[in-house]
Amino acid sequence: MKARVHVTLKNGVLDPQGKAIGHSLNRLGFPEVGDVRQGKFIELELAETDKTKAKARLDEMCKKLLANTVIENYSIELVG
Amino acid sequence: MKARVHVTLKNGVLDPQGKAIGHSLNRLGFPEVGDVRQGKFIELELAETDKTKAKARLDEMCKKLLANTVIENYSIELVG
Amino acid sequence: MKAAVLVFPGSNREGDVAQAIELVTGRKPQMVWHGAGDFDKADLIVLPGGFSYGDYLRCGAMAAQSPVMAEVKKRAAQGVPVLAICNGFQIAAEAGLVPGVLMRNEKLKFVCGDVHLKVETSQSLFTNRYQAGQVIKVPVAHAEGNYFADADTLKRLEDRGQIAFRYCSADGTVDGPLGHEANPNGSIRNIAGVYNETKTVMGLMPHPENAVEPIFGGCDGKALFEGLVEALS
Amino acid sequence: MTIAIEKNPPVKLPNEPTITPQVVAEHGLAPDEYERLLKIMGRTPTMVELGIFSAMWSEHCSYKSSKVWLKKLPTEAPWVIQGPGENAGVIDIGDGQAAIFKMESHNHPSYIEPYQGAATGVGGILRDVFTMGARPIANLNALRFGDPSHPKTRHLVSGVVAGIGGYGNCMGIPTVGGETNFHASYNGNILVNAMTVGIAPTDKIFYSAAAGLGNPMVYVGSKTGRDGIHGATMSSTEFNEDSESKRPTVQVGDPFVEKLLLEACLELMATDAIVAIQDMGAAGLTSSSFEMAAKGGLGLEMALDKVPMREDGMNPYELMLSESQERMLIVLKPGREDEARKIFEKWELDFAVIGHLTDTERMVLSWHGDIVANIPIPPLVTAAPVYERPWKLTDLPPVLDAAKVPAPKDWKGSLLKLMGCPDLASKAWIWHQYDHLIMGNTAIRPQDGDSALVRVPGTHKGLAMTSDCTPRYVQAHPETGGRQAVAEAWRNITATGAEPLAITDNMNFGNPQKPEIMGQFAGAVMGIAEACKVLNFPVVSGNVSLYNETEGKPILPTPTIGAVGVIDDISKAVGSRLIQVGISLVLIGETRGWLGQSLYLRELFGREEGAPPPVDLEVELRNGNFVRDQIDRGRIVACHDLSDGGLLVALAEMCIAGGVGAEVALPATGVPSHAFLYGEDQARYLVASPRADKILNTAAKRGIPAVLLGNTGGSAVTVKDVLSVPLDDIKAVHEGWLPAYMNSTD
Ligand SMILES: Nc1ncnc2c1ncn2[C@@H]1O[C@H](COP(=O)(O)OP(=O)(O)O)[C@@H](O)[C@H]1O
Ligand SMILES: [Mg+2]
Repeated sequence: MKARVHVTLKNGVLDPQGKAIGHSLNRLGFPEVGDVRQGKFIELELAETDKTKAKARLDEMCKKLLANTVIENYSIELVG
Repeated sequence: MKARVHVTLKNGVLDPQGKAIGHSLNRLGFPEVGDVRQGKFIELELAETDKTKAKARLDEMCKKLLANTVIENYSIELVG
Repeated sequence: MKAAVLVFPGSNREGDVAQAIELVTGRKPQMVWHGAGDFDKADLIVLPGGFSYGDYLRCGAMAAQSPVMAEVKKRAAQGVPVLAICNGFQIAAEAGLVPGVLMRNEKLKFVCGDVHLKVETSQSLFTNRYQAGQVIKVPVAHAEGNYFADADTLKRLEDRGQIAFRYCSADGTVDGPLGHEANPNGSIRNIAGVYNETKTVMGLMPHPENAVEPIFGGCDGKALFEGLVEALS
Repeated sequence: MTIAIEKNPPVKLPNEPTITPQVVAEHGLAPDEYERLLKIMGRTPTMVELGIFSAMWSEHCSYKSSKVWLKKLPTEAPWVIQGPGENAGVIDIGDGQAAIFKMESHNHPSYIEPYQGAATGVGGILRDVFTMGARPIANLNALRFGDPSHPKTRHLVSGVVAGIGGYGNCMGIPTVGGETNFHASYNGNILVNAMTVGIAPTDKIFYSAAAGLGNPMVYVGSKTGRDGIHGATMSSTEFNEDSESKRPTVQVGDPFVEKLLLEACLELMATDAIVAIQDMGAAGLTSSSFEMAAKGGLGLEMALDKVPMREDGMNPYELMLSESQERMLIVLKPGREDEARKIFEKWELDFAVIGHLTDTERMVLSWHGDIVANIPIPPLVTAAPVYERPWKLTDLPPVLDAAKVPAPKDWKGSLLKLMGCPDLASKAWIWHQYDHLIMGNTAIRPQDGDSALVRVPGTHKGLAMTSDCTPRYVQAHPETGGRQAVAEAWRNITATGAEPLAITDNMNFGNPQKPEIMGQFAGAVMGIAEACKVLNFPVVSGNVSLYNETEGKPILPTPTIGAVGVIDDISKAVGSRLIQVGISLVLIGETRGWLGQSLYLRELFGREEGAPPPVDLEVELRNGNFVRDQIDRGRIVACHDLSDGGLLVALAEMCIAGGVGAEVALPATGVPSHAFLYGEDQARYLVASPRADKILNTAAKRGIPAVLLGNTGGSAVTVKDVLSVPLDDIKAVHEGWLPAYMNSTD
């Protein structure tokens, strides 16, 4: 099946990228843009049919590699 | 309101990051992982209440800065 | 040759290229701040290396939108030569001045060190002091130099001789295992630099400006600037 | 002086917890230290005041355990413009130019979050240097990791290296050197010591002492968030509801903003608007504001609500203790605010006037008009606790008789084993991730010489820089180890032909409350002090990192020495690569075959024992000055000091670096071959020369031990009757280990 993982910075953790993107958008004529945060979006193909097993494995992957849990949160979503 | 933008690489565009993540996952003991693609996930605060207006503006932002439409697709989502 | 070096927030190799230009022309180039809508007439425009806007979002994406780039595009269209190095190459690609994109290095790491380049043609403002097929040694220093373009674009580039440099091994071998080993970032077809259609804009990842003095990395990059002086003065 | 209090007693903040012994303890203040605080304040402190005392009296800010010892370090020489006590040390390098440099540790943060910890370490040391008006021209980094087989090590190496590169590369400052060791004692406490060297005109150096009654205090740079506020103290101070967003967070660096801050500061420094300037480092706004006021003997009033804030609902306690990065405090001349503001706004940085200088010698902090803290500055600074902690010196271990150490059964294998061991293996995998060439001034790159050599922009001068320490020597005998660290740094500078000028030290040790640890510290300081005195190599800046222990297991004592030297004509400098065939190899210095604490002993026999090699500083001086003089006369084309692994390792390093082999023969001495080839006797250099005869003659005249070993040539390292190993085999193990290690998963 397919899985989608969102990795985002925890609240309060400085996001230099988001900040710079926000500034640029303001400068480029989008004054309505306020706070911007950038995260990662990872799509994976899984040779696994059991949803619960898949979720558990993905959770492991996030902890081991996909997310840096000291400063990032992650969320897992299974699609078909 | 809040908006979420997903920026992903077009099919056929190679994705070094996704590839590397896939390999590491395989090596880290996740053989079930197949193709991996990494994209960006951008959350924006907007001082705009009208949904249609907001969507249009976001579309502009994506074309102008957030995505490189030569290699990337984008999708926009409004939350609250 | 009157040169203008653009400076964006986060540019950091503008001094290196200014140093190289002064070495060969005997005169300092004009440094142009990104906010400028306009700047003095120049025979050569340089987009220098660095981390404009921190390389955030996509390398070069934000700089490509700065006011001064509109002017650069206008002048490039009029035929004013543009030399786009490293982050400058990324900016030029984002601005559509040269074809293709620069993606994250294959090994995902920043890579700094000398590489060998094969000069594809001597028929350009930038390479007239080199021989076609000549191998030169210059440094690279980047994390996103992995050149990519779709098949049609690549074919067009090859057909029209728009490829400026390719990574190669010291003996000039481009393809094969060595050729790939010599490729620091995974660029498709070992491409290190490309031209626009008129060959008046060149984008390249390596740093000829850091190879212009004997004890500081050799002199193989100097001919590029000398060639420009010859062509533009 | 206390009137200010009566006039306006500080108010408590909404839901401010009462100060209980537990809250005090959580702020790391000992009961007697709290008593001291009460005497100074004459009343119970507010939370903000308690937080300030706890920060200012922390080991990190007050140096309370190390002060008494650091006083013993020599800090003066005719060329020293500014010794320890400012943001960085300043030395005169001639032609109206000064070199400004310092080394600083970011050990714990790098263990918690390797990328950001290391990155912000680099950001911090860069600010220390450009705060003084210098443009940074080079970075170095001294790294110590745990055993490669420890599960965390690989992850820490890759994160730390990426973080150092990520910050330095973006700033556009070349990272030109450093050192990297592995040892199990660092398993739970890695060391990340970062060094920056900058250049400024001697007449345009900026200091931190505030001056000028009424002068505006200005905040510039990034906004303040909740970065790095000490966890324990925070949890005890939930002013607001306990939502995740209110928790302190890991400091995250923004090198892009720091680059803008660097340019903006240098632009403002080109005017004469600045009275004093200080970066916000550890303990952020607290330590920077107190230091500036204290040094100037003045008082300071700050309206904390004027501080640019990144988060909603921040309070004065957080604002004073936040360690958000890329921030500076500046005292401006009156009326220059607008001029300064324009510059920082051009660079898209925050700029805010947050206070002004007073004559009360008190720190008065307000929050929307209410006073929230009112502290007398001199007593907080002068009455800060200073401890002469009990210390027990380490006895010199028995000298190991070289004859009792077996010769290798397999000579070739022994050399390959050493050249491929984690401490000696090439660190190219690391420094290729660092931009070591930007600015176009790097004359000697990593691995091409004992020191990095960087041209002083716009001149023909070169600055040689290196970082050195041999922790296993310091562990065995701290005094000898301290002496050796300084001597090796001095030697590494000398080996390029440069004149060693001064050092910065980064003292990494365990828990100072243990007498034997404090004894290591004391011993190391004595050794360093003595070496500095004899070599006329003063300490101009430094940093102390204590409590590097896990489960009571301390790190090897690691006093890292960062050194800087100058060579007037950079074209005369030499590296250590052998590129010329058919020239002579001469060994300078006496070889007794010292195997105690040698890498040979550790790597081939797993023994870390014996006394470390003795360091005769007079001999170091004599031999080093001779070598430098010969380089200056153009008689030496390549030079390498002998350190880890001794003669054979040095020879092998020189050969593979230049791609030219060598054939040498052992001179007739009583020393066993393995002791001669692997012994780590100090004060030695291996030099390559087309005019060996001249070198040997001069050496003989001056009574310098010098012996002709053989010639360069061929494609192998050959020692007559002992071994012959192809360069390719050596290269394979030397360059192969780190990449292979980093690319494997178990
Ligand atoms: N972390 C690092 N960053 C940059 N360069 C490094 C690092 N670690 C080691 N090096 C380089 O590798 C080479 C060998 O280091 P080292 O064995 O400490 O040299 P030496 O023994 O002469 O002091 C030196 O040029 C040093 O600068
Ligand atoms: Mg060393």
